[in-house]
Amino acid sequence: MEAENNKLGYTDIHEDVVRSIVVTGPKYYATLATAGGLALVCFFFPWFYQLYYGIGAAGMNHPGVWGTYLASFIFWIGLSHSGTLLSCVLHLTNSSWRKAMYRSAEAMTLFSLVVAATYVFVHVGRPWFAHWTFPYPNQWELWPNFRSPLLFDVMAIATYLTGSTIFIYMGSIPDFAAVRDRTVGWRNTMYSLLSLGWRGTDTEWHRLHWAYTFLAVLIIPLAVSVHSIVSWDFAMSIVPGLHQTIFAPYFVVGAIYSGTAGIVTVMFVLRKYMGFEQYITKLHFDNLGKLLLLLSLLWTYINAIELFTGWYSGTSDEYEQLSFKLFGFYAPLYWEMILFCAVAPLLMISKRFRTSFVPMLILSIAINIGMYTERFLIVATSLPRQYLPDAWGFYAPSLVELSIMVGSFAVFTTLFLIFVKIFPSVSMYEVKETMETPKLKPAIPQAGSPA
Amino acid sequence: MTTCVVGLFHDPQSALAAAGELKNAGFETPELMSPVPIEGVEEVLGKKKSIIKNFTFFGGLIGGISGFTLASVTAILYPHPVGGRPIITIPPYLIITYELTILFGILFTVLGFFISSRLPAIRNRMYVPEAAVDKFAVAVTCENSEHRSRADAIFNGAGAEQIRDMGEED
Amino acid sequence: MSLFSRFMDGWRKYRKPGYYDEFDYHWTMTVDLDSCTGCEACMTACQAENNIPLVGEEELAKGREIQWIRIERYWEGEYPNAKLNFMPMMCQHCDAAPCETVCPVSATYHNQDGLNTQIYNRCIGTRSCAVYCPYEVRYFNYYNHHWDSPLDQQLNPDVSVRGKGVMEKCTFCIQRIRDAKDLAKDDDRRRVRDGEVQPACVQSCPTKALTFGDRKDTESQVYQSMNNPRAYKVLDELNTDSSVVYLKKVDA
Amino acid sequence: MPNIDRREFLKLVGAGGVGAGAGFMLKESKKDPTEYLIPYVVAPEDFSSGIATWYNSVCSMCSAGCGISVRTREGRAKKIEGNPSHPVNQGRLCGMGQAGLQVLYNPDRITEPLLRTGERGAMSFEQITWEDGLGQLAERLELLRAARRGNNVCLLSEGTNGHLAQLFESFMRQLGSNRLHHYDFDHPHTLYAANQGFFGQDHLPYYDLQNTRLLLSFGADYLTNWISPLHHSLGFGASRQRQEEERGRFVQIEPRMSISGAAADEWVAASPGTEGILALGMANHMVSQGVYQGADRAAWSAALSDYSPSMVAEQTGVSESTITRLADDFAGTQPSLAIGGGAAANHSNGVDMLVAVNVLNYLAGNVGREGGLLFNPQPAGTVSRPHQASYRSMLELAEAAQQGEIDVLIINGTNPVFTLPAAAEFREALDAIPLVVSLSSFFDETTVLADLILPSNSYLESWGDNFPEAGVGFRVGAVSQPVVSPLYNTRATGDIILSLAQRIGMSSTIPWTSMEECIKDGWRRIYEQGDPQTLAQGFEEFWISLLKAGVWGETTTGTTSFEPDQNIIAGIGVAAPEFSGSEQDYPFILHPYLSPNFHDGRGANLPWMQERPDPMTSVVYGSWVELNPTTAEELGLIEGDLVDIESPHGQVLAPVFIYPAIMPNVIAMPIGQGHSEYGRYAKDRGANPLEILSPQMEPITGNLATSATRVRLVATGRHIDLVKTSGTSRDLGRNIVQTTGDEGHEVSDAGLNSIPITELT
Repeated sequence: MEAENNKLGYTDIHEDVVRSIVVTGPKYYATLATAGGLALVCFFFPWFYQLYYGIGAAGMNHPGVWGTYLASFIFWIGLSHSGTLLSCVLHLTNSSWRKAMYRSAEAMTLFSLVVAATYVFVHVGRPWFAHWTFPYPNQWELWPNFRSPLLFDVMAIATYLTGSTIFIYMGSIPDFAAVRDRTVGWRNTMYSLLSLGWRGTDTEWHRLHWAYTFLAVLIIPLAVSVHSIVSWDFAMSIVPGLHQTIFAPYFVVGAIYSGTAGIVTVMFVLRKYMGFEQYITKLHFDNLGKLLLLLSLLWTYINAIELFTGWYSGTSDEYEQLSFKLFGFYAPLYWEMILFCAVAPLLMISKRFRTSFVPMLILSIAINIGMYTERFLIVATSLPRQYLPDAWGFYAPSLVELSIMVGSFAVFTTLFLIFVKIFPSVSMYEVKETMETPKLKPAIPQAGSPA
Repeated sequence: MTTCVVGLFHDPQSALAAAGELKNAGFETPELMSPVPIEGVEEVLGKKKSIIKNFTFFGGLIGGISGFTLASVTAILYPHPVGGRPIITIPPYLIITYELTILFGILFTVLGFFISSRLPAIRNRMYVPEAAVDKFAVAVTCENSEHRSRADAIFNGAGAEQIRDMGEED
Repeated sequence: MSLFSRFMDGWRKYRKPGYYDEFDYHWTMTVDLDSCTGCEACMTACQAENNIPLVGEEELAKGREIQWIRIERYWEGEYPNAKLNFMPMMCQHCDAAPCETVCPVSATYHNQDGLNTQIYNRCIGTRSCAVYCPYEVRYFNYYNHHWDSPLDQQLNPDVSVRGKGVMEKCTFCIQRIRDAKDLAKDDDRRRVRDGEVQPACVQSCPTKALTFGDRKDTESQVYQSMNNPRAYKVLDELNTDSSVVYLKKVDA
Repeated sequence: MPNIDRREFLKLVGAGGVGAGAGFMLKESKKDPTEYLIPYVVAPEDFSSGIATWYNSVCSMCSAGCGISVRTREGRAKKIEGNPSHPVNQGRLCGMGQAGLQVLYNPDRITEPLLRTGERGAMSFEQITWEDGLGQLAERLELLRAARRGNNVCLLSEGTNGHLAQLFESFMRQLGSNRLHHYDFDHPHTLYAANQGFFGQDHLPYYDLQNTRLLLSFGADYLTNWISPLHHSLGFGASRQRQEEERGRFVQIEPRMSISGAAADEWVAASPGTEGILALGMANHMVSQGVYQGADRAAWSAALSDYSPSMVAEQTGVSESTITRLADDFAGTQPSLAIGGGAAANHSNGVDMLVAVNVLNYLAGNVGREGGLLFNPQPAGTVSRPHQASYRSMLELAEAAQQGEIDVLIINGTNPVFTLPAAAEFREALDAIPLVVSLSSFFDETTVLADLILPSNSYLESWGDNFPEAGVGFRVGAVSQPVVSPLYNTRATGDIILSLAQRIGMSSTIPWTSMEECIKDGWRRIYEQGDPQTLAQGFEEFWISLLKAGVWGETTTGTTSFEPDQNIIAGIGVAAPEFSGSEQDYPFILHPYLSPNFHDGRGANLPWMQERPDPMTSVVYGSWVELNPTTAEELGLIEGDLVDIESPHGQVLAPVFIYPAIMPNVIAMPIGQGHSEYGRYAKDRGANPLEILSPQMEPITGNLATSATRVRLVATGRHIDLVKTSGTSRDLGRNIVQTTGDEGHEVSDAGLNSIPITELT
């Protein structure tokens, strides 16, 4: 990478990034329009219908009271997981290859979180009262129930959202400042505000470095806690198949797994369509590939554990639940998941695979499909089949649900597209850092320095 | 009358050198402006200590305490017997504590950053746009023309590409 | 009452578990599986008393039935030795209720009668209580229900009609318990007499398989019957500590 | 009653309402009740808003005649509950009884008198006034009466009882017609005949389930629809909850497990129609074993000689050991009781079979003793049974209609077009009748064919009384009173008849102007025959207290002695059942049974009943055909496969339900669904097995042998998902419904001392 970057000077980077923000082609607008339209049609319209009709618009029933909404919620939370987390870890370990990609990775975190948070409102029966989950003084003298895993969720996600927003913002202040000087009109105003009058003095750099480091230190445990807590929504219930201690690590690993895969996808897109070929390189894909491989192995291992738990439990309900998962109606989905998330990733053992872009893209998408399936299975196979066989039911998503699921991706894309036009999607100053600093000029002989 | 002189350099090393000389020459500590953090600033211009970590620490502390208090006090003042659990249920409350610790930690860190680096800046201050792209600027204030000429000398000596007079330093 | 004394009071009352024993009543129901014939009179009684909506065939096909009390049926053996066992299943009003702990807004909690209550107005419809309930006795309003006029004239004015997005479940006919308590107050009695209050299902049961009363009153019929050696609790291994006690079916 | 205090209190609250309130109801009946939604400024005494008023009345959802007390608020009925002081149901009430509210509030009720304008059955009616409607009918009747052709008028009513039945009688007598029929599909003709024949009693004895220690039920689903299900349930419960050593034992003998079968301790499947033979087999065993020591023992053994257990076992498919064991138990356990009914009694040999059951009771010495069967005294009021129309008499009626001997047919409540098999061609018969008048308040299959519809009140809006048959061993009567003012422009059946009578000028013999008067008058007569201390209080007091309590009883018991005479003994014997259709073409025997939810179909328009899962299968909103698992396997059918059930007399379409407890050569279908009319909830749902029954009769009573039809199954290849509320009806070894042995209860393992919560947190 050094080699490649040598060809470039600071200015080139500057130009590239600023161009990526200021210069906007019709292709971009077309994509934005499509994504936005899709979001409107597939996400918001069905949602509004559901608000009017009631959750009945979705396919949930008794006892399958949770459905794809929750699955998608977990999926998005998961997707949000490696962006910031990865960026923090790499920042602390001070590995330079992070620098070209972390900004967009963090953006991914942010927007997946936003989508996930939206899903909370989509999921609950009376979203117009959702604010009751926040602890604020009120004349009913009613407070939320702090024992509830769902409340942990609210807390964790709120914190995580704040944290990662701040993190990505702090990281971009210098770049805002840089862009500020190159823009005019409303952009200039906006960036002037965003850059908070950053000048790049040594003091500022120093403070920023420390603040940034502390944030990173704080956010790593936060990220881990967030998905553990999400897993407790399930694990703290006594539903056969969900009531398992392995769930927290299971979810965290799964989250980072899908998140990393997500990053690969986003990297590919940025590289291809934002013209960052020089900055996002084979190296990134190689490293991410290694990480993915590791995660997939971990994930597989935990899955195996889960199987054994059911198998050895000896209780009818655990066993029933397991066998339904493996051989019941949704079995094809289960095996699809195993194929995508446990078997296919083994390809990444070969460096040739890791460093070839298109295959990595396909694999990363496959992994995320598999991970979505996993979340869906968690909800759809266990809840409808609990302790009392007479009460057993069956859950299948309705059209509204599916459409909202598809729509959520459009929402994500839209947000991301807007992001790349506002944030410098590659961190200029850090890329500059990675480059060799300008050469020393031949020194001019001095006529004695004054004492 | 005090003016502010800025020397623009092509590379960090010479900028640092210039800054060092200025410092030695008895100027008050000059200010560097650069597109990237410069390694070795501290060796030249002396250690900087940051108060941010204190912010972070106390923020976290406050957050933790308030988190646990929030959970338990509201629970006791407005009791809702739930699942036969004791009114202060430690394990779940610890999670709230944990989350709020981190939340406050983050917020206070940001606060600390702003305060210690005097951002956001309301007054508009001396600024060199090139420094945001690829130049390294050293700014120093001079009480009088004599100082001024010495500064110029040092800048030139260090190989400044350009010496700029920023006028009144406020 | 000053904030501080309120604080101390709450702390004293609820510091340790087991404070349910201090509550005024501990309503309990026993179900004699040996006498239950599965006639489902209780179901209709419950529907009539508690304004349980008519769901309609399509929604039933989707599995969205609402039956605060339902009859579960379990076949045993094969022809010619097949047997069918019925089990009435309603909210067990668990003392260690999983559903209560999970509600983020405390829309369900234990009241001073030892009942597991559901506050419709507070419910935001996360449906997590239904997930956490191992007895599957919580039912969700997936949409606004409708009564073909004039069927709506039958609605019981003492019971609220639930709107969309709200969870509902058996209340042990709390409205009747309230009436009985008021009545007791009017008669300057401190407590409700045994048998003075009966939920609709208990009252209608043709074989008197259901008994209802206050567990704290050791004279009460329900106390006797819950100490019957046949007594057991469904899914007791989950330690929900439910307030509904079943009497084993006698396999003669 | 445990909850008597509450009751008394509420009755007192209601007391004011009862006397004056009832009058008030009638006074207000012309107005629209919705006016009274908001509380009055000066409220009528029973309208204290927020406080419930309770009226005691009688349930008429089925013929059992349970007492009900109805809770009303602001003049609207809110809930029906059992009347605690009524000896038949003692404060309990079955689901259908409680669903009576939906008869009152049914959206599909007929709200106005209607006159047919278009084709018959084309559902084209115009609204008319009562004056008009009654006028037209009265005119017609008067002409016929004048022309001495009163006999061309036929009144076909549901089984009514008490003074309404009496009113019908005298009205028809005045018209000079002997064509008064009460038609109920489920009326146990054979049971009456058997008791008449064996005991010489023209009304049913009281079957003392509560005190019996062994009950042998030959096909009688006594917990759901046999005679007085509520009372039997009470008995069942009481006997179950007795101390262990005397806990009653229940044995059910039927080809398809009914609710009673599920509740029983033992379920024995005897091949359909051979229950009587089984009974005689047991009788034979008892006599030959010398259990019976009566003087006429020789005669008995002679009569029963050809029912050796071995032969019976071979005929019934019940193992010989079982037969002898049951016989020994029956003789050994005292008191024991044998009852028969349901499908078993609806075979070509129904009466003989029931006689055989009586024989068992007699031989075991259960006749006339507690825990056995007790003879009832003569009921205080009238019971309509003398006029109960069997299938044969319905055929005769149809025949007469075809001959043009019927000019006017007045139908009240009953729905023969639905409950009679297509083979009876009753619908066609109706076409031959110039004027068909229906007093029904629903568009059932019969009413849509009517020319004139004079909608009658629901039973919650009208006066009436009831003398439950078989009652409780002593005289019981109950008065039903209006609990709400009529919702619509309808009138009580009695009032309709009365105003007809007036118009025709029968006031000499039928003096009353309202049903209330008529009832009150009738009760005055009962009161006057009453015992002295009731006479002591004046009639008004008696009447008020009667209205308050809703029920009246007199502890006069019937005879206890009984001796069968020789030729009865000699005549005992049960022929093999006859089935229509050859076994080759029609391999299965169709076993139609009364649905617990819809009874004979009358409940199908009640949404509560439609939504209530069928107790045995949990199916809602539909009907099905039950197959034994092995049978289904042979035919390659799974649950939900649509099959045609074909009999020699037609076919119906129904989805398959795999039913673990039914004989392999029997298929069962619930009666009650498959309405082509009868309101939005019932219309076009499921199938009606009655359509395809063969018109086979029990020779003595002319009762339709509903269980004597052979059918075959033809798979259509189509499949639907049965709508049911049960997921998996097996407990997968989770020990959810726990059972304990008969021999003393070991202390339950689950116990009530679960881990204290302290250890949880």
